[in-house]
Amino acid sequence: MSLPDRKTDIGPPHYEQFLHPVIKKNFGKWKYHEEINAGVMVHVAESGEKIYTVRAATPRLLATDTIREYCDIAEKHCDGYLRFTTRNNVEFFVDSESKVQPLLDDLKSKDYLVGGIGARISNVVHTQGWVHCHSAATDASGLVKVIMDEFHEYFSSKELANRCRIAVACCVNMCGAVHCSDIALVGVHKTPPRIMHEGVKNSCEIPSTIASCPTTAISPDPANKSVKIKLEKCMYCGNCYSVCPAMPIADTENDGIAIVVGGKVSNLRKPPMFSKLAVPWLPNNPPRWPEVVDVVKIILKEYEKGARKHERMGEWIARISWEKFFSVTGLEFKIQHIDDFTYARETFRTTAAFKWT
Amino acid sequence: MSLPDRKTDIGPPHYEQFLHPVIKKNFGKWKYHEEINAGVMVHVAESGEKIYTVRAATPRLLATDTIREYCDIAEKHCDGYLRFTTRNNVEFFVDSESKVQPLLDDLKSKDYLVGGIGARISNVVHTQGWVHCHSAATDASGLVKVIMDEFHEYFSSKELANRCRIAVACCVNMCGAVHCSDIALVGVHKTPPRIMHEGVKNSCEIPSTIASCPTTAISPDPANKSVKIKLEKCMYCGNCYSVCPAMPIADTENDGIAIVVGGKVSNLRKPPMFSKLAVPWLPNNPPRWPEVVDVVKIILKEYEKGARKHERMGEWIARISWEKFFSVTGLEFKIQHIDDFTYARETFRTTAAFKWT
Amino acid sequence: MSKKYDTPLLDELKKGVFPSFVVEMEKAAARSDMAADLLGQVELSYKEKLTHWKHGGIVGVRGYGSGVIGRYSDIPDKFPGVAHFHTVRINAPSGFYYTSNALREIMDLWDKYGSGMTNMHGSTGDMILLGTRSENLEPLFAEVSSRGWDLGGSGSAVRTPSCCLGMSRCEWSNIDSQAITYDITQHYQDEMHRPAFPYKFKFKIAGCAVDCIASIARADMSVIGTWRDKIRVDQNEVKNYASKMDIKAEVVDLCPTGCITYTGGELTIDDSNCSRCMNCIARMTKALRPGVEKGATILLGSKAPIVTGALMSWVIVPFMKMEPPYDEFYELVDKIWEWWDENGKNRERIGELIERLTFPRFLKDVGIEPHPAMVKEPRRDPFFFWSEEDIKR
Amino acid sequence: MSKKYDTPLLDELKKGVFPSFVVEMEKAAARSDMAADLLGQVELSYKEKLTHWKHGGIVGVRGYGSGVIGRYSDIPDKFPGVAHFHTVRINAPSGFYYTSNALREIMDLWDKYGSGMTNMHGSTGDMILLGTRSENLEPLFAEVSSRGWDLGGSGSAVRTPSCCLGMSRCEWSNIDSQAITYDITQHYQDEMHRPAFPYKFKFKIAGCAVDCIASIARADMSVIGTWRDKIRVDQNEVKNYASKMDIKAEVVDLCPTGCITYTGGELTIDDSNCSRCMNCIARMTKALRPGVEKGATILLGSKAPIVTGALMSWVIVPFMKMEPPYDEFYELVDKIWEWWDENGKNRERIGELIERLTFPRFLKDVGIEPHPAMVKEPRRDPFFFWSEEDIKR
Ligand code: SRM
Ligand code: SRM
Ligand code: SRM
Ligand code: SRM
Ligand code: SF4
Ligand code: SF4
Ligand code: SF4
Ligand code: SF4
Ligand code: SF4
Ligand code: SF4
Ligand code: SF4
Ligand code: SF4
Repeated sequence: MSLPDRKTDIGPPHYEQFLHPVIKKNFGKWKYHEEINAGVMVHVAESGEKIYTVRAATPRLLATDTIREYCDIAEKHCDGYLRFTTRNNVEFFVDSESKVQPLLDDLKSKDYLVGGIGARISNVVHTQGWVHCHSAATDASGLVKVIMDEFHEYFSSKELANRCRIAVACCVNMCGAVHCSDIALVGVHKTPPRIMHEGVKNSCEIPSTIASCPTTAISPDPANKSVKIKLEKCMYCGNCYSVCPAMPIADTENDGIAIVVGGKVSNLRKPPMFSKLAVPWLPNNPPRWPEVVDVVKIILKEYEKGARKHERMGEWIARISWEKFFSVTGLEFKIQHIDDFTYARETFRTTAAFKWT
Repeated sequence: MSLPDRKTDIGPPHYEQFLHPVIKKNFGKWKYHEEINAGVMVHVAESGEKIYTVRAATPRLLATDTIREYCDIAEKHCDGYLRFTTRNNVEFFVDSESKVQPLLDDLKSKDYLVGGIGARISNVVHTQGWVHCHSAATDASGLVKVIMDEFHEYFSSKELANRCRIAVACCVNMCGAVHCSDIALVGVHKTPPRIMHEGVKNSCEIPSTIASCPTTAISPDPANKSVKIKLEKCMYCGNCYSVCPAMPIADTENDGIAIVVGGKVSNLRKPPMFSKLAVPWLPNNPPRWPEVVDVVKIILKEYEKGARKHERMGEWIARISWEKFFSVTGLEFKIQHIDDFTYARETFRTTAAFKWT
Repeated sequence: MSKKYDTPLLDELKKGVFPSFVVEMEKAAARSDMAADLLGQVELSYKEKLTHWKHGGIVGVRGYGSGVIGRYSDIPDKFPGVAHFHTVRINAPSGFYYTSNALREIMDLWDKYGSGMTNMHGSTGDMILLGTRSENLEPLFAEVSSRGWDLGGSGSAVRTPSCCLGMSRCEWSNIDSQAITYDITQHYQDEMHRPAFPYKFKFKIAGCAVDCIASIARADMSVIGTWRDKIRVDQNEVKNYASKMDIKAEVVDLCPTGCITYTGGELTIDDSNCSRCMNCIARMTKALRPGVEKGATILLGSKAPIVTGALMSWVIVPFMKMEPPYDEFYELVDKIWEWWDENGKNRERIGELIERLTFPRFLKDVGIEPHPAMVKEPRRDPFFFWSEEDIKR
Repeated sequence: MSKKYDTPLLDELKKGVFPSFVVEMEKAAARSDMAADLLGQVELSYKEKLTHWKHGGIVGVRGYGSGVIGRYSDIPDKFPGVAHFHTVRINAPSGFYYTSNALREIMDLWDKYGSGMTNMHGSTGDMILLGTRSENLEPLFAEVSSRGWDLGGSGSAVRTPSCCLGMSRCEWSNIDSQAITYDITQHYQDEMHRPAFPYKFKFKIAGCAVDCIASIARADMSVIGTWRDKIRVDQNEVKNYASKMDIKAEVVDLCPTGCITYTGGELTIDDSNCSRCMNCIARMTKALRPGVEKGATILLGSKAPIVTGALMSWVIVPFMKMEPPYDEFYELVDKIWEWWDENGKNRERIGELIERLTFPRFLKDVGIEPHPAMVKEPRRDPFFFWSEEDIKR
């Protein structure tokens, strides 16, 4: 079984070869689009040609067989063309209205969750978690699953004031746009790394380990040819562990989930916003993280109830104020909510005008 | 000529003894007020009693004889009662409308500038300058005089969209609310301090001199038993000079005036705002600082033209955007406008939504 | 008295409509050699574009570490009248009210012992007597203090507290800013006159969120009056305003929280969403009045930009009743000072210290419960600290 | 194939409406022992609430320093199938478009050489092939590359650029985000595959300010399409919308710059005050379209919160034409990298470096003129630096 000749630095295949003929023909010449329902939209070109997009959820973590199944569907309905979205949904294209229903029927028969278009909850941007990362304080795929099981109707039918972008990151490295999401879950540690002196000595570069700590909590421990940590300075970021694996930080009882809310990246109306802390810690309670689901439910319900049309989570909160956010959701305001980091000063309330709660 | 016995820690006289009888009687029971014109307003108590206030400008730097003159006026018209405002105007009180005109006539005959009430330019909060401070990069009283000569009509008659609070500080110590004023002039240095090694050796405490520098530009110079300055780190704040007088920073050609705009302290509508840099440097050109007056004129004219009713300078700029502020005023946007200080990051434009200019 | 020096540059500043400080200096110069030499030296500064003052040494009155700012000319040979030119800070009465008698008394003493120049008032709120010699300080102090006046603060001490005129002539004042200011001043005489702090500490008291004393920008502790209940609305007066102004544009649309509705000639406020910014009240003072459950918001930390950038005060106590004997208030202040004293570096203001050691740490150490009113928004980056009791072992 | 391990906890995640990743793992486990052991190890993690992966060593394919993330189980004896479990990042085509043939080809290879698990796609935009052994990397690479595919970036290198679907299916795209992404990827193959930077560098390209690729939050360089001229208005379509929506509430009142007026059925935009936020266009896509003088705004610096807090990208070039051969763009990038290379510390992202050395310094060194679009507001504290040429000697 001889291998073909390897090639290097050729880059990805050119995207053009993968474009549906209608898309290729009308490239750059689209005129408008219409959302037909949660799972179907049509884009109309200046030429009058149309492309119908049908979107379905994926768990992102996909077996090859599932992708083959997508291929089957694409071949059956779409001349073999398909794509994935930036939020890990799969999209199928048909070029006439009459082809939409058969495609939908087929997807339905296979229990696909069709939706995610428009002012809804779309798929959850997320990360590796216990499925693949050494740094994970929680699992990502599991959290996505329980959240979306709870809110699937907001994917497939129910509308909100605007899109509600949910993201999950399994540690504070935040491999996703967690820091600018409407609602995001972040795996966090609550205890400092444990120092395995033998390991540090043998496998870590001490100066870069020390340098990795943003709070200068780490200093040399010459006696052990290792390092020590000033406990009260450690903010459990895990940065040292990324540099030195002999400083494991995962902790079965104390790792947990922080919830941040109100971020966005789009520039519509208000500029992009960072997510802000809503809940500093909830227990890591697999397989279905009921405490986390409950809190997300509360936040989403209040958003649904309170937001005006087109208001994103962060715009709604900005309008009602953070103090009201805490009072309507009933979430407790804790010392952890008060910033003590790089730009803390800018978050202090430098006005006598605030609301009573 | 024997001296009376000194008393200590008695504090100031109790204010009550200085209150006009109508004010004393209706203390805490005022119902509303009306602005009659730029220099006269009336406060009406729940009892129906009224107090008319007539306000006049002072240069703040007052000779005892001038204060005696205020006393004469107060005695003639106001039973001897008078006060000063938080912006250094003088106020006279009369308890019936009929007493207002004679008071005004008297003030007019003595060339008093009556006004400062309401949506106008009131007196300029300012500092010592060359009249009394060792730290001054410019004079304060002179700048106040030339600015107010130019804008006196906005004190005594013309209305603006809202109050326009002007302030002057003769150095970056900013002994006034310069950092939160609609328009403020600040004396600034442009060159590092000069080190007088003899003086440093003899009269300065070297560790505290070194510690005084916010940018860690100062380090020991053991050879001279003095200090040295890393020039490219010095931001000419003069803080070292406040601690060590042998490091004079004043420079006749390079000291100048920075103009900051858009600050406020009131909580109405928008929270209090810091002033932001409009012009980093204009020449120190006494006695009448024409370059400074011209720029303030331009800024004020654009504010007058552009602001909506009740908009303060900062609210107007926030609405039109800073990029438009620079384009309507024609002021040059320079590298100095871009923050490089403690909270710089928060001023960067983290959005693709801005206006073309 | 004829002019001692030619002052062609300063003469330019006698022209124009606004009252001239040069005229003031000349008036004083007519009585005082010190003032005459001041004119001369300031003219030179105008010519050279340079100050001619030296950093002051330690001067003052016996038993006090503050109240006097030492100042010396750097060219005393040329201008001997200003060889010494110290300023004396006289603690002004709350609200800057005077009677002519009281003022005349001080002015007479000042002509006797000083240059005859004053500032009414300094930016902190003192009556500033500008320019005297070291040997005059004691007699001057004996004379003014025996007449019921005292010095204000300077140095690393409590600085002269000051306030807006409050209840004396303003219908919006929620607290008696003058009474509070007077009480604080008396309560902290020792802390004011004998500097023992890491750095200066300023109090400013405003009757409402209009903040006519700029407390939020220039007081280490800003006390701002407010109310807990509802804005009082007089619908009849609303009707009167309707004929004079555009209520929708000037009141409803400018309400930052959007909590005002105006329909059918009735103005309704959803007080639970009002932030008490004062705009509507300022626009319709006959129709709208602050509520009746009054108190103050306490804010901490503002200062000028040196060294790490200007700070505005921020909320540390959302609501405190401010009634004599102000026990709760003084307890709070004392706890804060204790913490500052323990932790502050030399020349570190309280706001800077909190920034350095963090706001959460301040709250914990001083024993204040966290409250959402303390922040504009919660923190963004999830790097927060936990205490031992938060950890499962 | 029957189940290799009991997975009671994971089984709970097969319930519910949303497609289940556990089902996916089981599907793969039916073909692959690696996937079967993955299921087992993940079940254990669910039980212990602990990850069982070790920090990866350096693994990869010959001549490349990136594209593969090394991963090893910390309990390989228990789960030998995941003793090695490296991921391979395949550079996805711009816009994530595929044909079934292309996908099948990759899937077949992946079943041959790997676990049969994938991520479609990773957060950076790669096709992630999840889990293979070191010895399989070379053959897999030979097979995929010979079929026209290549690896993406990892480590301190250019990371796989990605983009929104842009002109392919969106009427708002001002730039050909896919063409640009493809060009950048080809242009920087070497920088992508052979890490030589202080740290990672990401590009993301969005066709307009809607930013459907979240470029402003997670790309060291964000390229966002825009226009310089006027929004094109079709008044007839405006009339059609009038019957379907509340134009005042949804368009006029939500315009952040207040530059839209709607009177007499006509919608007028004062384009000189428009910030191109895209809201009005999104609301009335048939009636309003971006202008025709198109290009992009270039922003720099966003990243996740480690170490000094999350950054969003900020404007460094307000407007740049983005047309092949993109010379101006590449020149800019090269100058920025040179500066980063000279000044950056190890593991310091470009945004952090600029913050450390200051934005003005960056602009000066790289030779970019200051522009008000670069800041939300000018600086507040007047502590700015001057150069020798600004000083009078
Ligand atoms: C397909 C996709 C681009 C791609 O290359 O894959 C896409 C496609 C479109 N987006 Fe998007 N957006 C896509 C990710 C995003 C993202 C990025 C993200 O979520 O990580 C954002 C930014 C979210 C944020 O701010 O946090 C995004 C914010 C929007 C918005 C702005 C919403 C707002 O008001 O803030 C619009 C405008 C609108 O329709 O109101 C929009 C509108 C659109 C339109 C209508 C554009 C058009 O004219 O075709 C497209 C179809 C609508 C839809 O999906 O509802 N799209 N859209 C992405 C679909 C993701 C998914 O599966 O759900
Ligand atoms: C007399 C004085 C208090 C004192 O204790 O001395 C005072 C008195 C009043 N102020 Fe003030 N303010 C006084 C300094 C201030 C200051 C502080 C300062 O300028 O340093 C401010 C904050 C300015 C800022 O935000 O930078 C101030 C911002 C206001 C405002 C809010 C304006 C705004 O919309 O931002 C009002 C409300 C209004 O009338 O619209 C106000 C309203 C008033 C009222 C109408 C309150 C009342 O019901 O009596 C008083 C008379 C109006 C007037 O003077 O126009 N006063 N006022 C001060 C007069 C200074 C002067 O000589 O001009
Ligand atoms: C007289 C006065 C200015 C005026 O013309 O009114 C003044 C004058 C001086 N101030 Fe001030 N400050 C005066 C109010 C202020 C204010 C405003 C306020 O108090 O409301 C501020 C800003 C608020 C603040 O406290 O931050 C102010 C911030 C400073 C600073 C910067 C302090 C800081 O922490 O940022 C210094 C520098 C220092 O302390 O070394 C300073 C230092 C000085 C010194 C003592 C200069 C020095 O280092 O020796 C000045 C003496 C001048 C002289 O020759 O008499 N002065 N100073 C004000 C006091 C008069 C009074 O008692 O009523
Ligand atoms: C696979 C992926 C998550 C995913 O599930 O999709 C991922 C996985 C890892 N990221 Fe990431 N990052 C991934 C996208 C991101 C993103 C999002 C993006 O690129 O748009 C971010 C935030 C944006 C940014 O770059 O800041 C991100 C910020 C980080 C960081 C923090 C870097 C920083 O400067 O703040 C680390 C820590 C580090 O570099 O040591 C990190 C480190 C890692 C490492 C390599 C952990 C490590 O230190 O060894 C993870 C390997 C996991 C694994 O077992 O495979 N990853 N990482 C994403 C890459 C897939 C792809 O190529 O398509
Ligand atoms: S967020 Fe953390 S744990 Fe999750 S994939 Fe990224 S680095 Fe790994
Ligand atoms: S976890 Fe973060 S803060 Fe704690 S020691 Fe490690 S690097 Fe420092
Ligand atoms: S601002 Fe500076 S120069 Fe002016 S009085 Fe204050 S310390 Fe002196
Ligand atoms: S002027 Fe300021 S920055 Fe310069 S050396 Fe002195 S203290 Fe440092
Ligand atoms: S701060 Fe409030 S109470 Fe005090 S004078 Fe101003 S408006 Fe009146
Ligand atoms: S005080 Fe301010 S927030 Fe409250 S109702 Fe009036 S305008 Fe609105
Ligand atoms: S970013 Fe703009 S151009 Fe790209 S898909 Fe989204 S809306 Fe269309
Ligand atoms: S793009 Fe945004 S700013 Fe421009 S007109 Fe439309 S809504 Fe207004």
